[in-house]
Amino acid sequence: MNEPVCEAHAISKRFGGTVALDQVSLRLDAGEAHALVGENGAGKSTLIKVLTGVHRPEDGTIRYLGRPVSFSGPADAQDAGISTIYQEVELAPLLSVADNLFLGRERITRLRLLDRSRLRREATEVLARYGVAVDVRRPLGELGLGIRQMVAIARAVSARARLVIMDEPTSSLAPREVDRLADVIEVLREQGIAILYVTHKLDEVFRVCQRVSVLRDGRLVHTGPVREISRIGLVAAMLGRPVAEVRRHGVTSFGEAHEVGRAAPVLRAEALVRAHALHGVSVEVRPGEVVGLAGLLGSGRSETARAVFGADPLDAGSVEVAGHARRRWNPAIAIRSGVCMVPEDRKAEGVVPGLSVRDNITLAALPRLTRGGLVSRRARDRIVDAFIRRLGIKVSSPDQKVGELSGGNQQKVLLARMLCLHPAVLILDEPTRGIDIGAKAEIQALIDELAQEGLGVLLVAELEEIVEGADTVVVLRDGTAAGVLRGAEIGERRIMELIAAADSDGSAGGRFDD
Amino acid sequence: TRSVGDGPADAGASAQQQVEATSGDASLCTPERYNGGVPKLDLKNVTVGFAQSEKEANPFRITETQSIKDEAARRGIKLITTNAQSDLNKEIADIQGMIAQGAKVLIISPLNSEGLDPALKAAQDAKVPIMTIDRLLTTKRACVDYLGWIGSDFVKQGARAADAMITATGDKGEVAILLGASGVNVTVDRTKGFKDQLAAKGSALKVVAEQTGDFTREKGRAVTEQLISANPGISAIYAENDEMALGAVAALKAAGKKPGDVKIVTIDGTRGAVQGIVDGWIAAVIESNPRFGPLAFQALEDFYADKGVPAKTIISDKEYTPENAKAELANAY
Amino acid sequence: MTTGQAERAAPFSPAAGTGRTRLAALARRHGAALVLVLVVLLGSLTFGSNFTGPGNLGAIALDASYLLLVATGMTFVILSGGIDLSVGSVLALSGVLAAYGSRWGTAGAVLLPLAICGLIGLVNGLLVGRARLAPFVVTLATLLFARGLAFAVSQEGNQVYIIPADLALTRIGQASVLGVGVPVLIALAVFAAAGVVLNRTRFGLRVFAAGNGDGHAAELMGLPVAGIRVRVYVLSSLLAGLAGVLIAAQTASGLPTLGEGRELEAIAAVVIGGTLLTGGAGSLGGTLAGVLLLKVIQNLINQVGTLSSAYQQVVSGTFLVLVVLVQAALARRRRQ
Amino acid sequence: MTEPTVAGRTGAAGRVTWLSDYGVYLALGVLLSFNLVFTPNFATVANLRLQLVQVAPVAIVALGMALVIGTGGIDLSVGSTMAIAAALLPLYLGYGPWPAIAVAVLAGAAVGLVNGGLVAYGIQPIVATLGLLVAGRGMALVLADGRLVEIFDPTLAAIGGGQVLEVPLPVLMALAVAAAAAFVLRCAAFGRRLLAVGGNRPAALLAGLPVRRTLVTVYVISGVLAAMAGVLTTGRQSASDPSFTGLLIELSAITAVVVGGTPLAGGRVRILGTLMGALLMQLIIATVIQHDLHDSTARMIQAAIIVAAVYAQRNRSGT
Ligand SMILES: Nc1ncnc2c1ncn2[C@@H]1O[C@H](COP(=O)(O)OP(=O)(O)OP(=O)(O)O)[C@@H](O)[C@H]1O
Ligand SMILES: Nc1ncnc2c1ncn2[C@@H]1O[C@H](COP(=O)(O)OP(=O)(O)OP(=O)(O)O)[C@@H](O)[C@H]1O
Ligand SMILES: O[C@@H]1[C@H](O)[C@H](O)CO[C@H]1O
Ligand SMILES: [Mg+2]
Ligand SMILES: [Mg+2]
Repeated sequence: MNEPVCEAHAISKRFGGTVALDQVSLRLDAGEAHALVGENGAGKSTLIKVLTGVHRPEDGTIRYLGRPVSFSGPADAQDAGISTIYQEVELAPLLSVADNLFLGRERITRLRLLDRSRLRREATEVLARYGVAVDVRRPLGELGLGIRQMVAIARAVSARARLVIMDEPTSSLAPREVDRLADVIEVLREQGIAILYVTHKLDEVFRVCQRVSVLRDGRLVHTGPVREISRIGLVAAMLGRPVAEVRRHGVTSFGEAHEVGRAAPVLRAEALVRAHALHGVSVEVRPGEVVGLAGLLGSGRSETARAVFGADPLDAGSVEVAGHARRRWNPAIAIRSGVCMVPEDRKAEGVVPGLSVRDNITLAALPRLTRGGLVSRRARDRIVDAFIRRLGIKVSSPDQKVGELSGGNQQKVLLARMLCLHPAVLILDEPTRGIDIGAKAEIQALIDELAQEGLGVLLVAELEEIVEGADTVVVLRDGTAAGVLRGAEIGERRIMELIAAADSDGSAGGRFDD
Repeated sequence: TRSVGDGPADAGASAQQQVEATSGDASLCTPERYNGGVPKLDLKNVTVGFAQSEKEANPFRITETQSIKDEAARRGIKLITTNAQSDLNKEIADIQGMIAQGAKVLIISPLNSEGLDPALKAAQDAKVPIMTIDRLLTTKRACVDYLGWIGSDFVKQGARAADAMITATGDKGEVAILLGASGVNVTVDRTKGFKDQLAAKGSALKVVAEQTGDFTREKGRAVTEQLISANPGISAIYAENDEMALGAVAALKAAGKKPGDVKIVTIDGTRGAVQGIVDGWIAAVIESNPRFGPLAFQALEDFYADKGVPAKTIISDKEYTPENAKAELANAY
Repeated sequence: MTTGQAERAAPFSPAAGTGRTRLAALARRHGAALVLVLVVLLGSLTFGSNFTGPGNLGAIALDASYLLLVATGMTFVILSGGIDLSVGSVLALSGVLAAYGSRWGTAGAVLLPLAICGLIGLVNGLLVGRARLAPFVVTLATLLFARGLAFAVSQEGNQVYIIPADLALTRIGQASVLGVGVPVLIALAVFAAAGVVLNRTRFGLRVFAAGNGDGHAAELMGLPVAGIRVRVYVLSSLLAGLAGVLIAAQTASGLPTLGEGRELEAIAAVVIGGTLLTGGAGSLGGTLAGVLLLKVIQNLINQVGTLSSAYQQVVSGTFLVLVVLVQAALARRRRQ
Repeated sequence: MTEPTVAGRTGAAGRVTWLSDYGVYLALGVLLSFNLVFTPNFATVANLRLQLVQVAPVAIVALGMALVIGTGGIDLSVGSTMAIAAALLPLYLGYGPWPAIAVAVLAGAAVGLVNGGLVAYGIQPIVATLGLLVAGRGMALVLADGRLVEIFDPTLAAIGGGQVLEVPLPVLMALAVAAAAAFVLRCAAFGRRLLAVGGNRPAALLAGLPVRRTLVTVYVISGVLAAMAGVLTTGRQSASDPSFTGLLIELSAITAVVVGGTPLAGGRVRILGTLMGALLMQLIIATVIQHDLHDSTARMIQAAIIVAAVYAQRNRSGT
């Protein structure tokens, strides 16, 4: 191969006491998709930020297109032809989709004025290529997380780049969109563009990438062609454990189906309607049952989960807990009646970054821990210690600020926040999003365990997880229930069929052979 | 409790403004002469506008506005009023607004000696004559930009305060000055008058501090507290209005001083300050009489009656001293 | 694109919005203008030509023109996610400097204040944009500083500088074209130019982008956020400075006490105009409506003539709350 | 982004952290030392007491402001609330001092209720409270007919000027309020809720916390504290002055809070820092007056100190 597009040599980066990167070197060639994997907190995002000038490394050099470079910031890197999708999609939510797509490379007329109509036209065209059909004048923030992620991808890819960096681009995408992305990457490679691809989904590594590098605790522990390493080998490298030990775990850590039996549902939501989002969805959860919500991006899974929890006002529908119909329904009441939710958007709606792990865990339990307005310290510390141990949350102390934890551990804190309420029903919206393979397995095992103990779970997750973990699957399409599958009926193909039933060309199911 | 500034009702006739001197009598202003001629009017048939400049937050302003209103009512003249809340732009807009509303004559109490040009111009264009009171528009011409002016000589007030201070202190000791609001010509004049007079008299009094009290009681108190804490030697305070002086009295009381320990001389003549003389806290008050109503409307009447109005009518301000304070208390406002 | 996708997207397209929500959206966007029209109607019915006469409208326009200049700059600042509390003091400082500089002719009277105000804006911008200090505190400090400097230049207010009446600046400032004051024309011209900059240029779009989130997203999108912030604060100071120069020209003098509380009035106008105080969304058109609304209300309260100034405050404060309350209610309905 | 860029903190991490936590104490120390050396009669008990008495109302208002800012809000109406309280006192003194004070404090609570209600409804705090900044002052003036009223009530005078064990009552009150606030933030569920609402409002909502009630309560506290400050001020100057009581105090209070290290973004509150911030501002004013500097100089010095103090804290507070 000729000269690499970008080459990082012996990069080191520290944050206060923590060494985020330790002598990491990486070569990115033209026309290759290079996977970067590793556990939460391994340093992947940090490496990307060093490459694009967000962070300055303490040590090491970067060569780009044959020359040593030191970008002063993302703008600088972008000008040089490095286009980046940072982790956690965060574009400008109040601006239109079109503006978001072209910010920084706005189309202007000869008078140096914005060419709005051209902007709109091109935006619509670009998005169509990714199968996204939205009115590009709509504010981005009105769209779901998945769509926003697609816009971010389109934005990065449509720039004239020599190197495209993607930090977990698919964390909120449904299989169909992931397929589209794979196609796009293929096209980019043919054009000789280098791609750095960060993901926790190992399937994608093997499907999309040619080479893979593994980071562990800030050090590069493996780099080489994808075809020379097995899935198990990759996991072992990430975890730093012998292959044999890793082999014992399956694809997911869900066990066998649970004893649901004929128990009456603890939670029953009937004909939920919310303008533009839900058109009469019904869900039932029995004690010990894991009910999965399946569907495409924007099909209304999160909307359903939130509606069941009372997070958004309903236009119509009813919620019944343990046989009692509820007239007023909001998160506070839901929690009091034993229905708890861990939201999808961890950062925006989950953690309170400035508060300690202890305070974050006991936030929802405050009313129960309070006597005469004062928090009972003993009861609080007991709960906090118990859950930190039980969920294996990695913290330096319960006083540590949650904002300083890595993504996976933040997620566990949120789980603990709800679990310490001893709920009857737990709603989990993508509980394993952006979480490394080890942590993911722990959370899956935990869900299993809780269900065994009689907890009802409403789970929004990747198809694979739903198939393996759920006892019942409600398949959603455009805000309506397209069907309900139970026990043995549950399978990827069956679910895709239900999803695709209304799609005249049936393209949705395209690539899901197991 | 005692509400401040509601005194004029029981004030005797001698409380009203008296003319001390007039100037510019050679060319008295009449409708023909006023800025190339304005129409003659009967005040009873038109609306008169009054533009107040500052918040009606101290007895001076309360009395001033009330006096205008009372006199208009007494004469059966229709009056509209505005208050600029110490905002120059608002005063301009207020005046222009009143002209637009059909006011045919205006009485204005300018916020400052400068800056009302656009309002004056609007009045000229509409041929609406303006009588000014209190603060003098120093760089404008009488009978051209405005009809005439009635008010006190602020520099002289300051000089009289200096005289009173010399008497009260026996011309020795350290004086602190509580300045009025910054950027207002009243403050400038009263400071200049005071200091110049001390110099002219070769006074031995030493001005050790000059701090703004913004013409308010609260600021006057807070500043005095700091000043006497830093300079226990201060033996006299010149307050440029009564509100600040009363604030200073409160500060002295709180610091455990006795009446007369620190000599206070102040300007305005509010009831509270004159009472302060009676109580021994204040040494002297130079009056600044705000009862402009009778003289202002008389001037308008004279104007339209072709008797003419002098460019400047300076009123004679009284002086309250321990000797006359008790007797004059009813005349204070 | 396949039909399937088109179908799927359909429920989310605005075309699917009900008539009611579209009306609400419209009302929020043009809420201030709507209320303005109502208030003006009410005013002309109640007060007739006293209100609608050219003299009165001209007075409102003149008074509004200074606020419009300040509020235009404030709109940029707020859109970018900031706030500028220093404008009232900067306006006063500018007036003082204009009068001071008038000894060197019109050029001095215009350039000196604008240069100093631009510098203050630059300091604001650098502290907010580069040092990342909270705009509220930074501009609170410059509020104090500019006022202090204004007093220092005018020797604690002892010296009021006068602008000679024969100076071109004074003549222009006090002139009017077809009955419309020159300051009004200048304010409108600046406003129109600002409109083009905000809505039709790259810079304008990026101002919006900088105000989304805490500006971090915009930074990662490769936008020079710090630079945008700096420019926005410089613009705001310059426009406040221009207002100061025009007031000085109008009043032929520079007073250090001018413009106290103007910053809050400008902020109120911007917010009434529908711009989000948190940044990222809003419009200059709304700001114009907001400015006019405030000034018209003030004028109407004056028309009542006998209302004491205390009641004026009660009415305008209550009105401010009512307007934002109505807007919030409309926005709420739209979100559902 | 997930993690904020924290450039520059790497090298001198320790030093910078120290500065950001103790910047206000440092500034205070410097200013105190200056005064001890260069200001005649500064180091006297009487002078110290004076500074504390003068700062007490600002401190009390600032403590309420700190709690409001902790929720990510701001309360511009505190000065007008003080004025309303001041205006009400003489109207109800006929029923005795305590009923009058109760009315004044209730009025403060009412103002807070309106502010809190508007904010809980979703109106941006600056605008919501700006409305009452304007209207509240007007109401106070209407109530008092625009006039200053002298008050000769011994109870009020004692509240404003009395002492317990040589410590002035206003100072004791400020300290009591500070202690209560610190305790609530540390130990009470309400304190956690407040910080959660400020740190991440949607998260607090989804955790089932009564977000609206928390907001309303915080603004009511701020209103009540402002009213108390109004009562103190009125008592101390033996006059109810609705025109000037509390004028512009919102700016001093916000400055004290921010200089004291509480980020405007919410989610964290520093009580001691707020007290120190208020004291710092007070000391600046005292220094300027006692050295007979010009008012204009005072403003410029204040500006410089504010910027320096927040600059020192910039990494930590994330403002
Ligand atoms: N701005 C920062 N300040 C302090 N520590 C940081 C900062 N950014 C990253 N870190 C730390 O550096 C380490 C590497 O973090 P990084 O975000 O690169 O991990 P990652 O591999 O992207 O993890 P994930 O899969 O969860 O996204 C972590 O320990 C993290 O806590
Ligand atoms: N193709 C699309 N076109 C327009 N809007 C979409 C589309 N897909 C999703 N949305 C937006 O997503 C919202 C509903 O998505 P919701 O979050 O419930 O979906 P989901 O199934 O949880 O998907 P995800 O969370 O992965 O985005 C809608 O309100 C809509 O704004
Ligand atoms: O003369 C008056 C009074 O002294 C008042 O106290 C302030 O304004 C001045 O014009
Ligand atoms: Mg990462
Ligand atoms: Mg979802």
